[in-house]
Amino acid sequence: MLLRRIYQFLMIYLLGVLCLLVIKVAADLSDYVIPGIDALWLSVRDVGWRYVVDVLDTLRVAVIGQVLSIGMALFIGILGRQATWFGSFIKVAAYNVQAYPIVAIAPIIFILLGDGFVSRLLIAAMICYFPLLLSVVGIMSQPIPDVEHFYRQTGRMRWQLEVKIRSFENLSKLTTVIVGSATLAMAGTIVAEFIAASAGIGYSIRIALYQSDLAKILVALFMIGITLSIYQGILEWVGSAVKKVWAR
Amino acid sequence: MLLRRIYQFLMIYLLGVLCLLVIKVAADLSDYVIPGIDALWLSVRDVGWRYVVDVLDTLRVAVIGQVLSIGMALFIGILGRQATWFGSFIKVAAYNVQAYPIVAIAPIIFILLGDGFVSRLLIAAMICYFPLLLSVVGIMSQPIPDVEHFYRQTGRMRWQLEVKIRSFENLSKLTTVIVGSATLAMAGTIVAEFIAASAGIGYSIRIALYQSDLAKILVALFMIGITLSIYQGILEWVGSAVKKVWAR
Amino acid sequence: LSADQAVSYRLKWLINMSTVGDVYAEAQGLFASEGLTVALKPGGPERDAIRELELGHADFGVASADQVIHALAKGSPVVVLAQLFQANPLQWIYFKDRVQIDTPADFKGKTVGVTFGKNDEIIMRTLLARAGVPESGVRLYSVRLDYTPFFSGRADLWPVYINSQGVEIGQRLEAAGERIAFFNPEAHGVRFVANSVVTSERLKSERPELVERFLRALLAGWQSAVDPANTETALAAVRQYDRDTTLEVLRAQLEATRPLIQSPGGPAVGYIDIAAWEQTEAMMRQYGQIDRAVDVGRRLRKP
Amino acid sequence: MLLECHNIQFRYPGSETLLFHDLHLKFDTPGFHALFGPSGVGKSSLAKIISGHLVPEGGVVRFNGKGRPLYGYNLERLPGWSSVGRHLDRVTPGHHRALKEKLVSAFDLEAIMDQHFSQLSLGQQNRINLLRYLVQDFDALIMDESLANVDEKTRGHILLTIKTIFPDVLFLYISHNVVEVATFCRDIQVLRGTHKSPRVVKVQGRDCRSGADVDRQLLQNTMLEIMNAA
Amino acid sequence: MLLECHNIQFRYPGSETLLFHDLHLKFDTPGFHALFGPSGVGKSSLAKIISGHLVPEGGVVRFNGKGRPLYGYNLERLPGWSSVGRHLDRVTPGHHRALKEKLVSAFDLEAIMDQHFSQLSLGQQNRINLLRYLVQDFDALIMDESLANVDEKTRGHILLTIKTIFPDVLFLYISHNVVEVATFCRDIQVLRGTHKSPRVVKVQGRDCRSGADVDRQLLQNTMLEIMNAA
Ligand SMILES: Nc1ncnc2c1ncn2[C@@H]1O[C@H](COP(=O)(O)OP(=O)(O)OP(=O)(O)O)[C@@H](O)[C@H]1O
Ligand SMILES: Nc1ncnc2c1ncn2[C@@H]1O[C@H](COP(=O)(O)OP(=O)(O)OP(=O)(O)O)[C@@H](O)[C@H]1O
Ligand SMILES: [Mg+2]
Ligand SMILES: [Mg+2]
Repeated sequence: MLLRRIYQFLMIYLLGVLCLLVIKVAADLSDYVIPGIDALWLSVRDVGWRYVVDVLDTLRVAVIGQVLSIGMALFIGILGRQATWFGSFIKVAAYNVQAYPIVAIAPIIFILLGDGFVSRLLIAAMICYFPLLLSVVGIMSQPIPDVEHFYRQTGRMRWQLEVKIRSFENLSKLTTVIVGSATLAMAGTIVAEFIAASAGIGYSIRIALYQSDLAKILVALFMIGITLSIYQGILEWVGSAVKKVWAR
Repeated sequence: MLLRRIYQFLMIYLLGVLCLLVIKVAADLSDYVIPGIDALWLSVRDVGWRYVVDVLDTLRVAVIGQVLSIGMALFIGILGRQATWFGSFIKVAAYNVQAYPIVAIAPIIFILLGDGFVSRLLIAAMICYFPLLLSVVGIMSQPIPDVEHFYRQTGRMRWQLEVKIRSFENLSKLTTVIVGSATLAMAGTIVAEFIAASAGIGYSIRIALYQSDLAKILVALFMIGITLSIYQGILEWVGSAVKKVWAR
Repeated sequence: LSADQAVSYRLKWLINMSTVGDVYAEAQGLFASEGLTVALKPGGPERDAIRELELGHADFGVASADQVIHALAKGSPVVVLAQLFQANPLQWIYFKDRVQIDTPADFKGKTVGVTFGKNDEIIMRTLLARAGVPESGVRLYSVRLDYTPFFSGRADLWPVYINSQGVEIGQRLEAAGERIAFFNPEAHGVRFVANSVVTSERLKSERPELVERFLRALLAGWQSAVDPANTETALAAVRQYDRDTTLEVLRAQLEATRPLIQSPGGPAVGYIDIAAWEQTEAMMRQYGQIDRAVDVGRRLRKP
Repeated sequence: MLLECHNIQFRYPGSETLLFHDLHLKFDTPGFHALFGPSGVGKSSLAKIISGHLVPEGGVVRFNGKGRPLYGYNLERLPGWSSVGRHLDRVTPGHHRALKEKLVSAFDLEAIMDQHFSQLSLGQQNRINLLRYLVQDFDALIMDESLANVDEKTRGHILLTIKTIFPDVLFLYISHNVVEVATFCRDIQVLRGTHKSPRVVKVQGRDCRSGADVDRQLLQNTMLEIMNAA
Repeated sequence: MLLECHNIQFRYPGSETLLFHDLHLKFDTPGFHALFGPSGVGKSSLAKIISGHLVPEGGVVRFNGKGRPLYGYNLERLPGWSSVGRHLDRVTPGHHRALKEKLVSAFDLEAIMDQHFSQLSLGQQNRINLLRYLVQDFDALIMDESLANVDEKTRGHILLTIKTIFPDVLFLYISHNVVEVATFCRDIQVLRGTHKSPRVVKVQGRDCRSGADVDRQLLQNTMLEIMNAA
């Protein structure tokens, strides 16, 4: 599974680069517009190792951000699952925050929280939590009458139990979404770094962009992709392990 | 429902602004860090109407972008729902594209597609489609044996039917996610406008940021929020209408 | 004369006071009188005129010197037709009441905002090196879109474009009772070329008359735009696009733009300052922005 | 009077015709009673009205006991995250521990206590589901086809056990097995098609307390009476 | 030989004991046969092995007909997006239109053709679900408690109709109703507990073709035979 993910990523990446190279050759473009193989190779030698370190740094924040956003999504999803006034209020709030482009509220966040690690983490989590939230709200607001009936009748239904029942019945959907959201945690962290940080791969990408250095960007994309494939592979494995333990 | 959404949004917005004002007063910050009421009011008078036009412009693109991304998500979700090599390949591709910060691939998109409407739409759709994709993959890959059994045995199962069955059984989850994704379509369009510096509210936000004018940004956030509340209210209404028609 | 020739012109940034000459030429029909129909395309953060020249999406463009030198280092066939800014508008703003900066040596112990990877980083590093301030002597603070770190005092100096943001933010701060000042690197001998008009080598060699006509109209536009006699026309031209800036601010911005384009008794509008270009290349080389000499002098249009 | 449905009017939303029109029905004593009738006649709907899961347009349900009658049906499922034994422990109040043990053995479920619900056969699922209702504190329980997928022998044994252990509780047993209903139930309310009048006919069942006391002839008569009513 | 299970070995994943150990079973002729036995004995599991939904560790299933035997069970649901009538039309091959009409009326389902599946009573759901299998082209059908929630009268009528219309098809009827199985089925394979030997005992059923031809005494004997076997 993990290996498959990795070589599939390599295939996709190579395909993308190949496509760019074909355009380069066909339209006879300079290295500035689309870098050639040699320029790419030079960049790999130049910054490859540094980017690995940067990506790992980003991954570290992303992992924390993901945990945080799973927490946020569960929290809001559980609060917002009911069709009550309060439920809808929470949802309206959560949805609105998401609609604002992060760059627009970043200044406000920085004013409120300073511009340390916390702000960055929050930005990453805010980008990542939303898809999780949508799924969680969807799953949590759909009753499973055949299972819940007994507990309701006997007055045993607590919100914890309700959440547990609905999570369990939708376990595979939840794992899909959580594994997928790793992607967004990564993207979110990169965006946060892009806006505000002075470390991580997002920061390196920003510098490469300012220098119009597409070769470096391609190297960065490669590092991001391969790291993410591995991370998701691991998450998936953990997910299926959890499923096994819980369901048996 | 719609009205509730709107006044709930107003409450949240006012709460947010109030919170900023409290900080302003408490820390004795000047107008250029956090604008006061009067500065806000001036901005409303100044740019209020223009921002309304901008937001509507953005909404127009967002609606198209959302339709596009629902299409993309369904397409990829349906292709990627199976645990086959191809399914996983599609998923790896879709996930990877998402992991890349949009700013990093924007230059590549502009190179490949020029800087017309299409590029912007694609960027908006790419930001919006992913949460949809996650849910669609989750929903589409979980069989409903009690319903599907008959069709499999009698050799009648086509992918269309499978998709239809699973969508129907998860209709409320799907509407939740689609309604929620309006948020992302809006955010995606704004980001696209932001980085492509075209028209729309994203463009106005960029300029306000460039001018370091928080008052204008707050006005823009207000316009975005209120528009989105209305749009989502309408979507929700359409969603429940669809459910009624389909289920009866 | 045959029918109007259509060309497209990609600016570096959104249309604001830094593009006053471009919009002036367009609005006053200077292009038309050279038989040209010019599509004026605003730039933006993800836009790159040089790439578009190569891809054939644009015929002319505006790029900063560092972009040009980066592109040359990667083999892009770009040539410089004119240098719009004789002085680089990039300066550092600071609160007079908080810090006192007279010479680069005063940076010692300060926190200075720079955009890593952009030309302000190079300029600041050159300034510091020349003043003998060691790397450890200042804290460089990564600049982002918002000014919070500067406003809140986490950074002492912040880079701004003196003729656009500088005017706007300066006014706002002054209105709030703050006393501000700007630090100008050029006053301390660091000359880093800013916006210039570029085109592709091919267009220049294949259609020299087209290039001449375009350049003539454009420079005439800039010449008139900075002429105090045409102030109202120039403001109107910019205002047509830049609706977010009040007329009052625009007026001040135009005032601030004039000396950057043409100083009294200085060279003509569009003059290419070869020495400044060579210094720019040298600085970029020194700070590893390019890995080989590009001999930028050869890519500059001969007067 | 223990349980009474008075003047019940009910129709499903979107449906044009009334399912129940002025329906009267009552059970005076506790014991093992039945709700009987052909498929589609409205037994489950009536049960849901009695237990408060459906709200009638008109009429009232009166119940002389605490809370509402419980309503158990054969499609219910136990959550999947632990074994049925553990789930059962969870929902058994402390003072019913012994009762639970007794029922598990009477229901022949000892062997499957460690299995998860989805790993059970249909009949096993039926039994565990019914069992968890029986260990609650309740005054009335409606068993809607709760033993539909259990074999006859086990079922008979289960019914007798229940009758012995809970003599003072009101059971409403819904089943399609005439013999069984006639044998074990006391009052049998036979629901008839919408067009028939009266809508409900009451038949006296044999109310057997052990396998021994069945009078073949009387049973035969009761069965005939039921069949004729339906 | 029409259907034969030869030497079947089967255990559920994670389970320690074999559910089937060297199980032998065969049906020689088409007709209405039964699989009988106490709850939890393995009827559904065996049915799933026969229809290919479970794969045994050892042994083979041989079937002399096209494809695999169909397997229908009582918990199946029809999709909810249109009425059961329209779903039925969709899955009925053109040449079975008339058959469908006939069955709908024999199953007493005309009235609910416009309703959606979730709006049906349990017994109605059972019937519509079974019906859609019957309008397929099939050589064998396993009915796993397919009529468990239908009343006896309707059920008897349905069984007789099926037997009349499909004399050449192999049915395997799984039900807990001894009388019914004894009355209507030809070969009754009685599955017994894991520890018993032999695991399967075959009993000859009465195989009635209409309500009239039931000999009370013979039926009684058959029932006894079945009960003793189980
Ligand atoms: N949700 C619903 N909407 C509309 N009609 C319904 C709904 N549920 C049941 N019905 C109809 O109401 C009638 C009574 O249904 P009910 O389930 O009460 O029957 P029942 O007596 O329990 O039958 P069975 O023995 O088959 O379970 C049926 O004709 C059925 O089609
Ligand atoms: N998925 C499973 N995993 C483990 N054990 C199972 C699983 N499914 C069924 N069993 C066990 O296998 C045995 C046979 O089950 P099966 O469903 O075949 O019984 P059955 O004869 O159909 O019973 P019933 O009449 O109650 O439906 C039961 O003891 C059951 O607990
Ligand atoms: Mg019912
Ligand atoms: Mg079974």
